[in-house]
Amino acid sequence: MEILDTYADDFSPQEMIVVAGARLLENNKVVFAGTGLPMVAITLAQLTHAPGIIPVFEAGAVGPRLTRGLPLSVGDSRTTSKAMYLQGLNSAFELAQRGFCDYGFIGGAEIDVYGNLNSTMIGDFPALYQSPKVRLPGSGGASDMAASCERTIIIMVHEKRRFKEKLSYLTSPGFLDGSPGARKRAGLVGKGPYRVITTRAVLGFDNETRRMKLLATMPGETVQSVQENTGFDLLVDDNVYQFEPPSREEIRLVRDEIDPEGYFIKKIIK
Amino acid sequence: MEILDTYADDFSPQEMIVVAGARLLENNKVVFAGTGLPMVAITLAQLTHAPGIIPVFEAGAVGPRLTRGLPLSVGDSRTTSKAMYLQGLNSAFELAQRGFCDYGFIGGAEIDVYGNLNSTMIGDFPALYQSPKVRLPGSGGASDMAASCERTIIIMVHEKRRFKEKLSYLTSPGFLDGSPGARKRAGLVGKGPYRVITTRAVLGFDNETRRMKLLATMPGETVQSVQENTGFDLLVDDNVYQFEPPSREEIRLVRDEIDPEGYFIKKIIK
Amino acid sequence: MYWTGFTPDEAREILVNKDKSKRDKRMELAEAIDIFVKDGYNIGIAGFVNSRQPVAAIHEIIRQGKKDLTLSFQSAGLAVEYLAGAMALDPTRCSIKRLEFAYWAHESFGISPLFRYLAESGKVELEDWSNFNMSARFKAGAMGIPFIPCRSPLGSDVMQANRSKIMECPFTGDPVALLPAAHPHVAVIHVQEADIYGNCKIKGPLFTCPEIAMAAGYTILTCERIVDHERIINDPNRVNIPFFAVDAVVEVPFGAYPGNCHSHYYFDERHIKELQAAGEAFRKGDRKPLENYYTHYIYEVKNTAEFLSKIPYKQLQHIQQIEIRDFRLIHSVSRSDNGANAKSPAMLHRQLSSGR
Amino acid sequence: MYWTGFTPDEAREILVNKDKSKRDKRMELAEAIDIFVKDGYNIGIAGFVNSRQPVAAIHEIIRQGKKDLTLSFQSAGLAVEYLAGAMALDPTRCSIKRLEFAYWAHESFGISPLFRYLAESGKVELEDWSNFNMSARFKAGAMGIPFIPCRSPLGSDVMQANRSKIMECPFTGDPVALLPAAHPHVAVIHVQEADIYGNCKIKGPLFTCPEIAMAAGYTILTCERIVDHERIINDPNRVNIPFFAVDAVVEVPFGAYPGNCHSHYYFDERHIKELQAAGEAFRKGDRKPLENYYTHYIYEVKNTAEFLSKIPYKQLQHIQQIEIRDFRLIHSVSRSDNGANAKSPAMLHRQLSSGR
Repeated sequence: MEILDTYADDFSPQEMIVVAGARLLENNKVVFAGTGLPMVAITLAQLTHAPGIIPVFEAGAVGPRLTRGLPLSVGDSRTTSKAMYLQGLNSAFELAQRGFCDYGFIGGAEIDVYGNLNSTMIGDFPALYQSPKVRLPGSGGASDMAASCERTIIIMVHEKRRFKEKLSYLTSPGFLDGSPGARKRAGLVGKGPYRVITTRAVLGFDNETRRMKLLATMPGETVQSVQENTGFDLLVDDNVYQFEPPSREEIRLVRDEIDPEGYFIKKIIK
Repeated sequence: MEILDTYADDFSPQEMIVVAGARLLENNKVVFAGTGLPMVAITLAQLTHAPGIIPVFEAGAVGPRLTRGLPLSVGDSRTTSKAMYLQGLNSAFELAQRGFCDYGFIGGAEIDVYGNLNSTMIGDFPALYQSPKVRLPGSGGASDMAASCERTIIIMVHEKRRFKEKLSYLTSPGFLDGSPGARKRAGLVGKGPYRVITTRAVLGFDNETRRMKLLATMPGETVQSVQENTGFDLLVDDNVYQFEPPSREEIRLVRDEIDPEGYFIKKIIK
Repeated sequence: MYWTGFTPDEAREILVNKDKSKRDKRMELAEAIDIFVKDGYNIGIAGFVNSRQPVAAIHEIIRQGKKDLTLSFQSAGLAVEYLAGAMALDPTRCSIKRLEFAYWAHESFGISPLFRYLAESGKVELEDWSNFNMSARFKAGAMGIPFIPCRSPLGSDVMQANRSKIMECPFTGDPVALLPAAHPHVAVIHVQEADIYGNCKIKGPLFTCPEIAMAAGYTILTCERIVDHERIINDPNRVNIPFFAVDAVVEVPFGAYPGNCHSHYYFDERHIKELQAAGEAFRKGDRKPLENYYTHYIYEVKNTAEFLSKIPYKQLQHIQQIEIRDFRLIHSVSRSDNGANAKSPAMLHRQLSSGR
Repeated sequence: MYWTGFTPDEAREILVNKDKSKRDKRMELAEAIDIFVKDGYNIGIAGFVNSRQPVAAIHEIIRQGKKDLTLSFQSAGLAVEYLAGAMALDPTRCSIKRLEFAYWAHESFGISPLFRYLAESGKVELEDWSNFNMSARFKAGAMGIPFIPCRSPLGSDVMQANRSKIMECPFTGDPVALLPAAHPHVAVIHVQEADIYGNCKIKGPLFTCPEIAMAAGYTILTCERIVDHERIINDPNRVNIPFFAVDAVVEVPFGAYPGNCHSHYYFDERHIKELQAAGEAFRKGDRKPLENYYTHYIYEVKNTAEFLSKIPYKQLQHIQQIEIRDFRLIHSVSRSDNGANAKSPAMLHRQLSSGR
């Protein structure tokens, strides 16, 4: 079916993430979107195969179509264009807590083998919580999405120092310690992390052990290169495959229409 | 200061209640109003000495002026005229629970010496709760106002069978068992009942014992006649006095302007 | 603890598995009731006393003869009165099993004779709450939390008559009441305007309608009129219930008649009194007027339009006029309507020393 | 348990004793800050990241040199960045003691260099929460309940870093997190429109502004413009904060500048980057740019009008135009904007088998 000149000649790892994120989104699902790349991916999905996606932004907007341009914040004016419901943060998170949100689309600075995320601090917790080595911006709404959306899709820069055996701090719960029923026992609902989309791979989680599993490698990557850049042992799916590169149209939409200023997607200097 | 022809020649006990209720209301206070006579009294107060009263109706309206006519329900369209805030029941009761409501203006079928009210059932509780002798409409918002408004003003028909030593059922808390700090111990806030306005008297509560105390007798009543129509012993204030009868203007406003159809104030057949 | 609607986990699962897409949800009222209202269900009844109650939907529930219903509401009048009358006349045809509620009467129109009949004869299970309690229970359901703290019903006998619990607040040490969330199986709600997807705009007091819609497993929305989607989302801050909390959208003009629907019509006093009188006669032993009422207005008609065609047109016009033209103005208020600065007769201005 | 703002009982007492009348509350910003913001106060900071943050009010707090402040917010950018810069330059002049918060950065504009500086050097007490946690804490405060149940931060380390507690739900048996109410001593909020009494209308996302206003002991409301009371109550369903929850009303056009204020102006990227760069230089050891920034834009000006007069008019006009004229439309979306029925290139329509 596919013809070679469908694919873009050049694209950045960030662009690949956004394209992969968009493709993972099913049409007509409710997607609670964190700031940055998730907003770009949702917009791309709305423009391609999933026009019926219903975005929820934590600041309050439900179901907008981003006709006013890409928001620079999940709370800015552009999130409200054609919104169908527009209250505030409590309302948005309550929708998720009630069960209205199929996917939460989040990121973090560190991730572990069970899909738990850290976006709070690097350093010794709790000993040095009050003067961390590196202080990150904090949870924002990510831990709320992780706790209450039915599934989460996680976007990460794939570096060894970010894929860690042990997080400095667990901000957003994934499968916790990976034991059976760990989420339910902690009082969480939802099925937990669904996919991790990175600059090198698409990963899922093993049904039995809830450990991270390599499903596909990004163009230019191999199973080995992905493992080498991961700080814990990856399971590898029996049917691991090369992820389909971005199409010319996908890249055009991202560069020309969605983020022409390069707020979230850095331009490639040719 | 007063001249005799200020007073109305004839008025009903209900009209007397409404006039007394209106006079008790201070200007610029927030008054959470139950259905019926309290709505008439608030409107009369707005028309006379207290134009700045801020009514709160449990269905959601805050601060209306009843320019569209007397509401027949605390939730009907007429409660919204010139309202300044208009949400729903949760919002109204939360305002009270937070501390925004100076007075709650409520009624009941039975009252005891500590100002507790029954508007649920007559009969043996809890034994016959599921098939009471007389089933009343239920709490509505009265118990909420009693629990959360800073003070309550209670309106009652003054009959011996309604002023009882022991209620069939405690719907709306007053001073509970009258012991020091009983409200606080139960988790309630607010200072509790302030006045009971009846067809025969205006009553308050003793600061020490929290028992009901006769403050004033309505025109035509005496201390003795009030006590005879009360099912428990009343304290009597040292300065007990005759309540000032309704003025012609007060009666005119009630009859001609506020409730000309006699929804809440039955007409006197001359 | 027992749950009388969906449990919190069930209520979530229903949403998780539901098609939440933005799609045309218009259907006939009979179809919506048939699909979403089952015998034994817990029904969340929206509106407040006799205002914006889902009367048309209730008439259809009666025609379809739903049984063993649990009714959850804060304060209701007409909607529950109609169900009570149907049960009073023939409990094998339509019946209420249980009430979770705060108030059942008609305010200025008087008490409910049929509620007294059912309750005093022990024909329905009662669970008393307050208006805030029931509203907060729906709110907890809408928020996706299993319970919500509340001050009422502390100190009252209501605590013995229902499932609320007292705990010591771990932060203040004071007692606080916990109310379990309410997740009715289905909510029936009447509003003024909705689009074909279910996004809706409520005028006047919201009552507890948004919370009931979000808490329930399924929501049937009747509306005075279906309007363009663009009109509804013109001011998204004014959308009170979002489309994905709605399962059926039914256009039913006069859907709250003979009750009040803000901006559309006021109460039809005459008709409400007719129903009241029939109920009172029943309680006193004469079932004929109530039978006649039900035959004539409910069982012999196919739908709301046929019901309305039995009401004199002048009566419908009258209640629209009262609502829209505001003709019963209180003149003194209107004249002096300057808020806190209103002038009133000097004599009445003086501080009345008595009664203070 | 310790309370960092008012306790629930204190918060209630303040309201009980407050003059809640409908009266003209207009005042100058300097006066409002002087009356209602005290050293050592817990300040509820409204807005969200860089949108509708109360920037003008914060500039005035800096000019008045308030110290030992606790800042409570869900996600903030500019408002807290300005306070951090003032403290970084001279902690004896203006200082933050403690943060109760979920996120401090600038989203697309990057991280906060001054937050990193303060946090990594241990100069402020940190209490981490999530956005929902902080919003729900304000909501509990607004509702008059001492705590609120919430699913997050269950399972996370956030529970070790803050005052939330876990309890077993007495109705379901499952664990549930309890968050203590937040009652800041004072809330600072910027909105689009208010009347002289404080009734206000928010356009766009409400963030957590209504809850913060109702939870706080005192509320300072700045607005783009004061409008007629009649205009505000024209649609009372659209009033987001009622007058009696507001203590001061201050008209401050561009009161959220250089942030975004829905319907009025978009971000001023250029100015935000100027502040950012100065902060980053400070973190790396060069305090000069930040000193210059504060001297020029905050300390040398008397009020917001003087601050704005230092911004090129074209820049202000530009951000109004972006906001009002929507000129950065995404054309494909606009073209195909038929909701679920939008057509998109057939090639992309096919189900992509990869990645599923």
